[in-house]
Amino acid sequence: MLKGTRIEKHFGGLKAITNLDFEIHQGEIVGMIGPNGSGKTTLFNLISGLLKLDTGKIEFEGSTISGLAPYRIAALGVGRTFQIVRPLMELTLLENVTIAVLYGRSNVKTVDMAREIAMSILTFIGLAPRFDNLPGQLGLEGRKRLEIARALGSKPKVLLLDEVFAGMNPKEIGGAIDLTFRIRDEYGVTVFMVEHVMKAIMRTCDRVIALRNGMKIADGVPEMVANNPEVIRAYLGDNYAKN
Amino acid sequence: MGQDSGWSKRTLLLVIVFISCVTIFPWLGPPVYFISFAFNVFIYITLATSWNIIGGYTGYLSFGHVAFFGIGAYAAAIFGMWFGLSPALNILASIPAGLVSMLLAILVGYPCLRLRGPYFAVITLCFAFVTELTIRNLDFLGGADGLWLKGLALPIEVSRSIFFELMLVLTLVTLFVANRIEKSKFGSGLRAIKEDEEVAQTMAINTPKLKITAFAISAFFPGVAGGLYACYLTYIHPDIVFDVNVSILIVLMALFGGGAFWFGPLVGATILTFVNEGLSTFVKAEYARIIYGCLFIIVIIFMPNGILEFAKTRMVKKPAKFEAAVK
Amino acid sequence: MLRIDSITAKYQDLSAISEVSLDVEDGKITALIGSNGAGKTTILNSVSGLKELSSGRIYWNDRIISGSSPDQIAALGVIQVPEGRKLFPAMTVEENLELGAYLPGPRRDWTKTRKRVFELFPRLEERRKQYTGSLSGGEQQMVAVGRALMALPKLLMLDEPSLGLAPIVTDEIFKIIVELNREGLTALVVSQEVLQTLSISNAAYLLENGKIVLHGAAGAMLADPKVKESYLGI
Amino acid sequence: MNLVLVFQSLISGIMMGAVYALLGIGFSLTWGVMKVINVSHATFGLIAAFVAYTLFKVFGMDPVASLAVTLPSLFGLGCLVYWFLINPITRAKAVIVSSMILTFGIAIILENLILLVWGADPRLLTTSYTNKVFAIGPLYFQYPRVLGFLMAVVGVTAIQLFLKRTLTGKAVRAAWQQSEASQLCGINLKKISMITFGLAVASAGAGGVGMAMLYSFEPHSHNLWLIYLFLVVIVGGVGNILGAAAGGMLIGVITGLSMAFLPYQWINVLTFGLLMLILIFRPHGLFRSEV
Amino acid sequence: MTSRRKGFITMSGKLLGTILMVLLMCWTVNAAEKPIVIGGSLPLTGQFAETGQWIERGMKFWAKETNEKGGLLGRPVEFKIYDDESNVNKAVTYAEKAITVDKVDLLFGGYPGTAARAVMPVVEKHKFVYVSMGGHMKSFEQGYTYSFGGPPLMGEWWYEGFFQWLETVPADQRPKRAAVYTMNNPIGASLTESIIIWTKKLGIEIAIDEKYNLPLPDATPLIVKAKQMDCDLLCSNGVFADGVMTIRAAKALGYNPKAIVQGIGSVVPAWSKELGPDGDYVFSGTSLHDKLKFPGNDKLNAFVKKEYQIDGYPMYFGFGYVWMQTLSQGVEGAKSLDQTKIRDWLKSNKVDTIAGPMKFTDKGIPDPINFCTQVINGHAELIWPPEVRTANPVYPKPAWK
Repeated sequence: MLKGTRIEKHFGGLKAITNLDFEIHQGEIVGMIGPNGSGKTTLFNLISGLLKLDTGKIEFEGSTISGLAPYRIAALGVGRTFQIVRPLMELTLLENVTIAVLYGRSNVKTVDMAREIAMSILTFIGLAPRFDNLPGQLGLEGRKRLEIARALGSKPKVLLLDEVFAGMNPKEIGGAIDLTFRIRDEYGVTVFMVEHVMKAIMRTCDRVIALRNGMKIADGVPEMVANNPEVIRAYLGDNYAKN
Repeated sequence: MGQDSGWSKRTLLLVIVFISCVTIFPWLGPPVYFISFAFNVFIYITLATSWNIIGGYTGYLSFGHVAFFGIGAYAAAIFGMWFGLSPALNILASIPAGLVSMLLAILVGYPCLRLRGPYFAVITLCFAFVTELTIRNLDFLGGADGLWLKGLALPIEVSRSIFFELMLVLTLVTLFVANRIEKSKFGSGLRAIKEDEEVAQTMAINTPKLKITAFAISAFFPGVAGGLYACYLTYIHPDIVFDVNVSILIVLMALFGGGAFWFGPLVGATILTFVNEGLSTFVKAEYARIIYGCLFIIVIIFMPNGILEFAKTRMVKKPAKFEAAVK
Repeated sequence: MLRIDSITAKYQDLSAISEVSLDVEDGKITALIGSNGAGKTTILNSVSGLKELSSGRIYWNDRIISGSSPDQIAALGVIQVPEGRKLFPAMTVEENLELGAYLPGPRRDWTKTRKRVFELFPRLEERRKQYTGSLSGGEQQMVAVGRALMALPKLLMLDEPSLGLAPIVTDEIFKIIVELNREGLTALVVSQEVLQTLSISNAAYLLENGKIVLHGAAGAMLADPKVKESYLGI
Repeated sequence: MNLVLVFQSLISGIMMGAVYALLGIGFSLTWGVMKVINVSHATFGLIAAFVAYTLFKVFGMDPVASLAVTLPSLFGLGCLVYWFLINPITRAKAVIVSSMILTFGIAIILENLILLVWGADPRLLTTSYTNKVFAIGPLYFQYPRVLGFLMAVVGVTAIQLFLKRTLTGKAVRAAWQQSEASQLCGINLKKISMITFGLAVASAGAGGVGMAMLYSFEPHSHNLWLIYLFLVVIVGGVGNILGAAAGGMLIGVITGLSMAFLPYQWINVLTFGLLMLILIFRPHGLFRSEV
Repeated sequence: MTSRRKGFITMSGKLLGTILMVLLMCWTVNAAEKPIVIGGSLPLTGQFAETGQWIERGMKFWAKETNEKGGLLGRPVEFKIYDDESNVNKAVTYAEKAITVDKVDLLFGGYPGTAARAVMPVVEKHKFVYVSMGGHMKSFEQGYTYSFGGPPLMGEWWYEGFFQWLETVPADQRPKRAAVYTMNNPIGASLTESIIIWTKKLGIEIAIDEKYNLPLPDATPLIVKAKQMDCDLLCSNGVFADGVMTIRAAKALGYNPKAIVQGIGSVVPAWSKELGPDGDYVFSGTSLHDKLKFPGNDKLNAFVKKEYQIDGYPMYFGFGYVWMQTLSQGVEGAKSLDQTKIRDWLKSNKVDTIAGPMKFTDKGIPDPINFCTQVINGHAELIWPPEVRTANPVYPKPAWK
């Protein structure tokens, strides 16, 4: 459903992504791991159109989306969250989600209808009691949930989750893992997630892609990827892998 | 959007009573000056409120908005001249004049709205200069001599009152539109753009289209106001209708009141007009200007988000604390 | 020598670290490890005065330094090598080093210190006239460490000194930290290179979600399964 | 089109542009460094022009010599303005907007103080060399313009040397390249910002005197000068000193050349039109920004 | 009717008259405490602050003088002046404020030209007499009946005197080619009109005719062009700032035309004060002049000498004074503050002012004015018409020193 072929991206002299191929199938939960600076967020920015590809092509449901404006890509059904959460700070939670619903694929006509849908999403995500709060009044975990709620508001077909679990405590992670499954099962959304918290990746993902320095070093079921020596070296340092 | 999607009946009643009082005011026979002064206040409210749609809601600070006022004034005058309109019909020509402003806004907005922040401010300022100078240089548009229009052949009190009512209607329409926008899908899209344009794009918001639309709407009402002003003054000149100071003043008025609310510019324009008027009446000219300058400094240091925001945070502070305590 | 006493710091209303306490002992290397977003950088920035605390205190030689401005803290010899190097990109290596010795004390005989830095990092001497923006990641990290050394630090705080570097460069940097420590420098190292960091440290703290969840001698930490879990979730 | 006209226009354009540049560098500095758009920049320059005028008329002091008095005082004034007015708003969400409104207020105050002190009459700095010229071939060089040009060269060089060679200057550059790391080096950001602002205001003084040698000036002249400031800075790239210098010259050259080729009444349209095009196609100026 | 009876009636009539007179005097004395208020706005700050402030001084001088003489219609006069910040819109609303809120007895005229243009239709509607500089011929052609240019600052007539004088110069000594540079505003537009008519009449070729928008960035190319085209008459139709630049550039580039005519820059007091000897020999027009022999000019000169240390009152000072002079004569002539009566009196009678006697046409303007000035030794001397001449014209202009 979402497919990238021979993607490359440079920043000045720095190669952020090198000759990368990937594919996400409908209904999958796919994880992407890799140390800081390995190009995960860059890839998400390329998919969602915030950055332009140097070479290669990204397809969504068979049609090329690389080169389209971000709002067109989003309108086709590619939703995303941001690693560093970017809520619309001056708007309430309900407003944040309502705007997404209004402009998303739900095809609602009135603000009231959109608000209802937004409310149901907030209920789903567990933020309904605080619908009238400003994002500033939420904790990090709450903001991450809001970020997901807003992305769901657009009614995406595939959702790119950028480090949703980072900075959560184990209990919160448990809830978030549960949430990830429910996003797929109840909303029918394919999930592509960047994650550092390996615990979450292990439990949720059908498949894991590992990056290092902009190159794919592994792609497969979580256990296999986690035991891949190159992945361990990428994470814990060369010496750790030898141990 | 927002919580107060409908006004309570009492508020609505109060507003209607207030508007009715304002409407009958000129027919009570006040000195003509008060009618003219109110007319000017209405113009500033209209300009500041329209500006706010692009500047306050969308976060694109246009520093050349007076250009749309001037274009409207010239368009109305020229329609009157070319088609030999009677003064009454010429007043009606303000509406197509507003459309001319709108059209120009679309043409200019397309490339300019790609710029952000101070760059957008500067390019709109340049646009105002270029328009003004072009009109000044073109003799068939009156050039440096300006244009005279035929005035209504009515006693001054009556014609002033008519313009008062017309401008009042325009102001109310502008405020109504601003209010509707604030609570609509369109307005919420604009707010998303203001908050974070990139995020707005990932929310499938067609930001270029929304920005152009907002810019066009915010140019329309100044255009109509310019047309009315031309008919009111019966003489227009680039110096008069393209005054850069007006451009800056309406920005200040909107931000002064609070750009996030539809009635912020209303409050800002009213306060600043009255303060300036009071100062020029009671204080020696230079001192009046100095006090006026201090006003901006004080407001920016103590109420950086405008008077309304200041008032709102003062009022809302208590519940916020309460909530924190509960948490 | 550095004592952090139950500090909490927030971004807007959101706690980044809560009630963190830790000690850095004189002449030792202390490690601060933990996954991304755990709050390690916030702790360093709190010490450096870049981040305002909402509660708690920080002592330097029994003197309260929390509340002081970053330049005042730097003047005490508490120097940070920030995450991502944060060099002055449009300035040469030399200028970067010179600014390291901006304060009057280190400024007095900065040419001498610079000579020492060039001894430690001979490569920097070769590139002294180059803009740091054009250097490789490893060289940039050397400049960052060198710049901090120019301030004649009493406590050197390194934030992710190995981030995005080739292993061989990481080795070199760590080797130099050890060498400096042997000469008497106290260090606080924040790193993702868990093994390597712990192997050069005396004491270590494990941070998770803004809280210290484990601390002790570095060697003991190495064996603790909690560390591996925190990183790999296994 | 004859060559003498072209070259003479070009020369006077360059000389004129140099003075715009001198006026513009400080403006560029505060905008680029601390995101403060100081719309009262030109007003400070105007004050220096009036002071230079008075010193010249009363004591016969050369306008250039008067800079010895005005520059330090303007530096001090700039520091005070920064400390008490600008600094409180630098933490605001939209510094650029707030600073524009705030400094707009300052400009109004200063203009009317000038009006109170000096009155509304237009002034000219007519020194013994104002109308002197020397000629190279068929081309004339006017002393005040050459002097303005030299002042600009000296001013730009001085600021450039200050930024590149002195420790404080390097600290200023460090503070805007990497404000956090600069603080870790022990640089006091507030103090450095204050120095930068003071320096910018002082440079406005030099620019003001330069402008006064070319043009007549009145209490409201700063409004016009401000427009030149925006031109220079946008063309040169915000925060780029040498860019501002080049931007000033370029505007002078465009004005000069277009005066040789175009009907005069369209020159300002051309200048602003060009600026719009530059903004659309090269929003960060024609020159690569280097801080 | 018997003569006795007649005598009685006469007697009682006289008595009645006397009583009435006494009553009237009592009433006037009473009214003397209630001054005549003259209102309006002036640009005291902003772009036109200089002109506005000089006009204010001129008006205030008139008021002082009038009150010392016992006032107008026996009542003292006082001003209610608003600062319109050089903003036309404000000028219009302040005129209305003065008329309808302050209910002033009289309105004074102001600057700038565009403001006068905008105020004229308004005062017409309010039926208030408005004596001002007006906005050149076009504004007097709009059919206003209450507006007077007493005298106007009339661009169309500005160079009349200069060309009349030039006509007296032997044809072979006259300039052959003219370079005309005009600022692009109402004043400039009206100045060019007379140049076109007169140069044709005198057989002078207009080699360059260019407009420029204020602010003029640089005058050098203008002068280079004029010099290269061998223009021996330079018409620099501008205001102070661009005028100064043009003169400076002409001197710097060694451009020596036979004559330089300058718009309204050379009538600003700063011209000679600031430009010194370089400002000399420039021709211009004027509507009034400190060396005119009409009564009153001496007093004004003495006053500004004492008060502002200036030789010869500045033109706008004179304007402020002369407009009030015109208005007050209208009031005294009509013996009333009724605006229509004042207007009718002004339309049908002659006023005597420091600018000479004036009789207004239906348009509200006097006969064309043909004063020509030339700056000689730092002072604008009258050189035309011959009967008011204060100095002999210097022609051709001596080369720059």
